Amino acid sequence: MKMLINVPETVVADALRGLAASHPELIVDVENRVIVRRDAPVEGKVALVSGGGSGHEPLHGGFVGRGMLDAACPGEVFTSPVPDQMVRAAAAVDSGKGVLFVVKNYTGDVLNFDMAAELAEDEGIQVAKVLVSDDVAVDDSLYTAGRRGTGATLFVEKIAGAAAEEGAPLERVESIARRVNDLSSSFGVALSACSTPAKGGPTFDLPAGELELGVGIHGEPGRERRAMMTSREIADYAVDVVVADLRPDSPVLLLVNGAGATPQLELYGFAAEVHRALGERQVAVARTLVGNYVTSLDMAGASITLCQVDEDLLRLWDAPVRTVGLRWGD
Amino acid sequence: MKMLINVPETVVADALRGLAASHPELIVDVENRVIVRRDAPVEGKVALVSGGGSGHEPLHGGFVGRGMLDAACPGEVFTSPVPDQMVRAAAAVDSGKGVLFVVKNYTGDVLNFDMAAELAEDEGIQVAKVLVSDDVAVDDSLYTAGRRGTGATLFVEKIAGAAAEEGAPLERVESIARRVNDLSSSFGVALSACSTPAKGGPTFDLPAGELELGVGIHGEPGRERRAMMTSREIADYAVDVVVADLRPDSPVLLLVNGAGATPQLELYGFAAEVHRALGERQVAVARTLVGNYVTSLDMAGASITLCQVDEDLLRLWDAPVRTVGLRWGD
Amino acid sequence: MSSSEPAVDDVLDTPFFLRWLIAAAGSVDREAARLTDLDSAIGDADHGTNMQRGFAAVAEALEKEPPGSPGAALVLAGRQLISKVGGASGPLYGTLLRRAGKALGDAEQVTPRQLADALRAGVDAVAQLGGATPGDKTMLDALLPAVEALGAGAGSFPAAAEAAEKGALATVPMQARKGRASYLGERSVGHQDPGATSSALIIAALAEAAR
Amino acid sequence: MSSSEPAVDDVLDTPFFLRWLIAAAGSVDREAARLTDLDSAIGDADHGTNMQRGFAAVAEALEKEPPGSPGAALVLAGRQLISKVGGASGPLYGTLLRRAGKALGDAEQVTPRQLADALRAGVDAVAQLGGATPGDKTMLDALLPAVEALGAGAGSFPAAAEAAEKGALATVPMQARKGRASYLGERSVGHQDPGATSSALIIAALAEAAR
Ligand SMILES: Nc1ncnc2c1ncn2[C@@H]1O[C@H](COP(=O)(O)OP(=O)(O)O)[C@@H](O)[C@H]1O
Ligand SMILES: Nc1ncnc2c1ncn2[C@@H]1O[C@H](COP(=O)(O)OP(=O)(O)O)[C@@H](O)[C@H]1O
Ligand SMILES: [Mg+2]
Ligand SMILES: [Mg+2]
Ligand SMILES: [Mg+2]
Ligand SMILES: [Mg+2]
Repeated sequence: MKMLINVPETVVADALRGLAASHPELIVDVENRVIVRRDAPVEGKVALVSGGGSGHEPLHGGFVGRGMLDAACPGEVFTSPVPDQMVRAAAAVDSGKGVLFVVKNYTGDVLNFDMAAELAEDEGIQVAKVLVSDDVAVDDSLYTAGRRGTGATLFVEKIAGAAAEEGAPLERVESIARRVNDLSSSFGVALSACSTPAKGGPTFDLPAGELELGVGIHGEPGRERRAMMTSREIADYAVDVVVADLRPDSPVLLLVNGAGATPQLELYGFAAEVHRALGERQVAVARTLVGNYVTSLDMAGASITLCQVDEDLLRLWDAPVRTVGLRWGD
Repeated sequence: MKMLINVPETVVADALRGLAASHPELIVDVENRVIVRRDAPVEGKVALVSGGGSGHEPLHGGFVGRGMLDAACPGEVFTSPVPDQMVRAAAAVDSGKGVLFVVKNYTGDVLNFDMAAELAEDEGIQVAKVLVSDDVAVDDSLYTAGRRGTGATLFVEKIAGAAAEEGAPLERVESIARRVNDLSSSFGVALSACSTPAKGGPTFDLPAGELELGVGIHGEPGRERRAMMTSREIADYAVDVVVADLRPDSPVLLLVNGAGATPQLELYGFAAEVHRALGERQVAVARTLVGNYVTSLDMAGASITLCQVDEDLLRLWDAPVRTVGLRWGD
Repeated sequence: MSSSEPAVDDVLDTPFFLRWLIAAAGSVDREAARLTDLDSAIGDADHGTNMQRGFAAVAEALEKEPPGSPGAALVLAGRQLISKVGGASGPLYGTLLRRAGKALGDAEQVTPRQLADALRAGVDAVAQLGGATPGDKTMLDALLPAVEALGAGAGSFPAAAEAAEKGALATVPMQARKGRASYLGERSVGHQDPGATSSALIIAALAEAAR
Repeated sequence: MSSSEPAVDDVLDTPFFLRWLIAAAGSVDREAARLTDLDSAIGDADHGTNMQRGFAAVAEALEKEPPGSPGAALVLAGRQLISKVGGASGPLYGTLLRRAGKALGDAEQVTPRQLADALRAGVDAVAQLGGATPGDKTMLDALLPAVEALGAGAGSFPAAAEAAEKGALATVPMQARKGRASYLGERSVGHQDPGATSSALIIAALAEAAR
C-alpha cells in the first residue's frame, strides 16, 4: 500500500507541521499535539475542546476556530489522544468560564477524557463532558460499548460552539451539545477498507463485489456485508435505518459525508439519492452539507447523519464559523 | 471497481441533482448542465464562465458564487463540455459587460470554448478567453498541445473573479487572469491510477511499488515512473521542478492539492515537506491552501501549484469569496 | 463492377447518406470499448463513450427530423456531434461533417466525386481547426489517405476504407504531436491513435452503406 | 524448586521489577505485528503499535529516571502508559501498573505474595475503570486468572503465565461485550482478544525476569 508519507511513526507529527505552516491562524503545538485557536482564551467564553484518533481529518483540528472548537487534541492514527494533551488544551483555552469536552463514544476516548477531566479539575478548571453516540449501526445495549460517535460530532461541535460564542454558560453549552447528540443519527457504508500507515495495508478484507453496511469510522466491521448496491439502493437502506431511529417530526440538518476516497462527483450523486429518499419519507431537509468531514483515511464509502433541529438549533447552525474545515457567515 | 453510483451514464446528471438539492444558493440546470450563481447576471459586473470535464470537483461547479465564477459547465467525465452549454451559461450571466471564458489548455476544451465564443459573439455577447497552462510536466513546445491546465485554474478563477467583483472591466479581468496564469506553475504525482465510471476500472496501470511523476489530472501518464518515494523526496522533486520553471522572486501562493483519494492527514504531512523544501530554496509563501480542489476522481496523489504574487494579486486573493468549495471573507 | 464500387456517375441519394451515418453509429457502438481502451493507453479513456454518445444522438436526430438532402443530413449530423460529444473529437468530427455537408449544398443527389470533394473540404477544415498535419498521430492520418483514395479511385468506397484502415495502423509507430497523447512524448509511440481508429470505422461504413 | 519459581519468602527487589518491565517491553515489541493483526480482525488495527509505543516510553523513562523502589517503578511505568498510549489500553494498563505500584508503597523489596496482592488491586482497578466482567472478551480474561494463579500458587510466575495464556486463548469463543470489538456482536466470536493477548505477554515476562 503506497502512502504519501515519510515513515508511519511520524505521520501525525508531519501533518501537524503542515497544519502549522499552512494556517497561521492556528497555534499548533507539534510536540505536545495540541491545536489551539490563536485568540484563546476568549474572555468570558466557555471553551470547547475535542480530540480523538487521527485519520478523520478535518475532524477535529480542522474545526478549531471562531464559532466551533477552541482546541483539539489529535491522537495517533485511530487511537484516542492521551490525558496530557487534553489537560494542556483545557488550560490553554479556559477563560475561567469552564471547558466542555466533546468526546466521541469509544472506550479509549471516554477513558482518556475522563482521566483528563479529573486532572483538569485538580488544576481548578471547570469541566463538563458530552458523549457523541450517533451511529445507529451499533446496538445500544448492555452488551456493547454503546453507539459510536461519528458524523454527529460535527453537528455537536458546530452548534455547541456557536452557543459558546454567543456567551452561553457552561451548563447551557453542555445541554445544547447533549441535545444535538440526542437528536442525531448516522449510518455509514464502506466500499473499500481503509489502510493505516502502521499496518501498511487494509485493516479488513472486503471482497471485490461486496460492500460493508454499517461500517465504523475506524473501519470497524458493520452490520452485514452484501453484494454491491447502487447509490439509490444504499441511500434507501441508510435513510430507512436512520429515519426509523430518529423519527424526525421537524426539519433536519443533513450531512452527506465522504469516507475519504470517494470522489466528490459520486458523493453528490449519492446526496441526490439521499434527498430523494428523505423526500419520499416526508422528511424535510433544512440544510445540507456534502463533503469529506469525518473521514476514515483512504476508505471509499459514505455516511449520512441527520440532526433534527428547531429554530434555535438552526440559528446556531447558521451562525458564523471560521475554521479550516468549515467556514461561513461573516 | 466499486463506485457509489447508479449507472455510469447518469453520473454527471446525478451529481448535478445532488448539487441542486444541497445548495439552494446555486441555480443548477440539470438538463442543460449549467451551474449559475443565483444573483446572476450581476449588474455592471464582468462575468466569469468556466467548465471542463467532470471528475475534478469541486472544480468548476464548486467555485461558482460571489467573488469567483458566475457559471460553470460540467462536461462528461474527463470530457470537455460542448459549446451549447457555454453559450447558454454566457447568456445567463452576461450583464452587458462581457464574459471571460476560463479554459484549461486541453485540445477539447480549447476547441469547444472557441466555438462557443463565436456563437456567443453572434448573439451579441462580448467574450474574452484565457487559457490556463501551468503544468510544467509537459513540454511546452511545437510538438505538444502545450502545457496542461491544472491547479492554477483555481488561482485564475479566484483572482480574476475578485477583480470582476470589484468592477474591473473585461480587458482588465482578462489581463489579470492571463497574468496569474503566467505567474503559475504546477507539478503532480500519482500513487494510484483513477477509475472512470465508463471504463469501470483504472485508466492506466501503475505497478504496486511505483509512482507516476508528472501525471495529468485525467490520469495522463507523466514524465517518468519511479520506485515509490517518501513524502520528503516527492516534495523536493516537485518543488525543484516548479521553482526552476517559475523562478519566483516575490512571495507565492501555494496550493497543495489532493488528487482525490489521498487522506487529508497525508496531504498535510506533504504540505509540511513542501513548505520545508520551499524554505530551503528561499521561496517565501504568502498563503497556503491545502485540500482536494482540482481532483482526478479517486486518484491517490497530490500536486503543488505556486503563483507568484504582488500586493495587488494578494489583495485580490484575500478578497471575500463565497462558493461551495472556497469560502472566506465576509 | 460490384454495387459496392460505384462508378463516377452513380448517384448517392439521401437514403444512402442515412444508411452511412446509421452504419457508422452501429460500428462505433460495437467498437466503443476498443476505442476507449486505445484512448486509455495514450489519452483519458473516453473516446469510445464520446463517439457512442455522439453517434447515438446523430441517429436519433436523423430519425426525428429526417433531412431532405445529403448535405442536410451531414450538417445535421455534424451539429449533433458538436452539441453532444465535447472533448477534442466532438468539434473535429462535427466540423468534418458540417463542412462536407455545406459543400454538398442542397442537391438531392450527389455523385461519388462530389462526395469525395466535400469530404476533402471537411478534412481540410479539420486540419485547420486542430492545426494537425499528417504524421501527428491524429484522426487526420486516417482521414487524409481515405479522401485521397476516394478522389483518386473515382469514388471507390472499399479503397477508401482500406486506405483509412492502413492510415490508422500507420499511427502505431508515430509520436503524437497534437491532442492529449502529445503529453506523452516518446511514450506515445507503439499505440494506435483512437481518433484514427474511429475515422477508419466511419469511412468503412461508407462501403457498408453502398452494399 | 527452580529459580523461576520463587518461594513465598523470596524477595523481589527493584532490579527484578526493571527486568520485568524491560522484558515486557521486549516481547510487546517482538509481538507487535501479531497484536495489531488480532486488533485488525475485531478492532482498529492499532493495539500492537499502541503497546510498542507505550512500553518503549516505559523503558526509556526507567533508564532516564531510575526508580528507587518496586512501587515507584510500577507507578512510573503506569504514568508513562497513560501519557503515551491513548486508546483503551493506555488508561487500562496504566491504571493496572499505577494502582499495583501504589499498593506496594515505597518498600525496597517485596515478596511474591505482596506482588500478587498488588496486582490483584491493579486488576480490580482495571475492572472498575473499564466496567468489564470476566467473559467480556477483554484483557481481564487473561489478567484475572493470572493474579488468581499468582495468589494461589504462592507466587509461581510460570503458573501465572500459563493461566494468562490459557485465559487469552479462552477469549476466542467469547462474544465481546466491552471495547471496540463489542460493535461486532456475534462476529467477534472466533477471534482472540488483542488485549488479553498482550496481557499474557506481560505476565509471561514475570517469569522471564525471575530467571
Ligand atoms: N489537434 C487535433 N487535430 C486532429 N485530431 C485530433 C487533435 N487532437 C486530438 N485529435 C484526435 O482526437 C482523438 C481523441 O478524441 P477524444 O478522446 O474523444 O477527445 P479527448 O482527447 O478530448 O479526450 C485523438 O485520438 C486524435 O485522433
Ligand atoms: N472496557 C474494557 N475493559 C477492559 N479491557 C478493555 C476494555 N475495552 C477494551 N479493552 C481491551 O483493550 C484492548 C484494545 O486495546 P487498543 O487496541 O490498544 O485500544 P482501542 O480499542 O482504543 O484501539 C481490547 O482488546 C481489550 O482487551
Ligand atoms: Mg484505537
Ligand atoms: Mg476527454
Ligand atoms: Mg479522450
Ligand atoms: Mg485498537
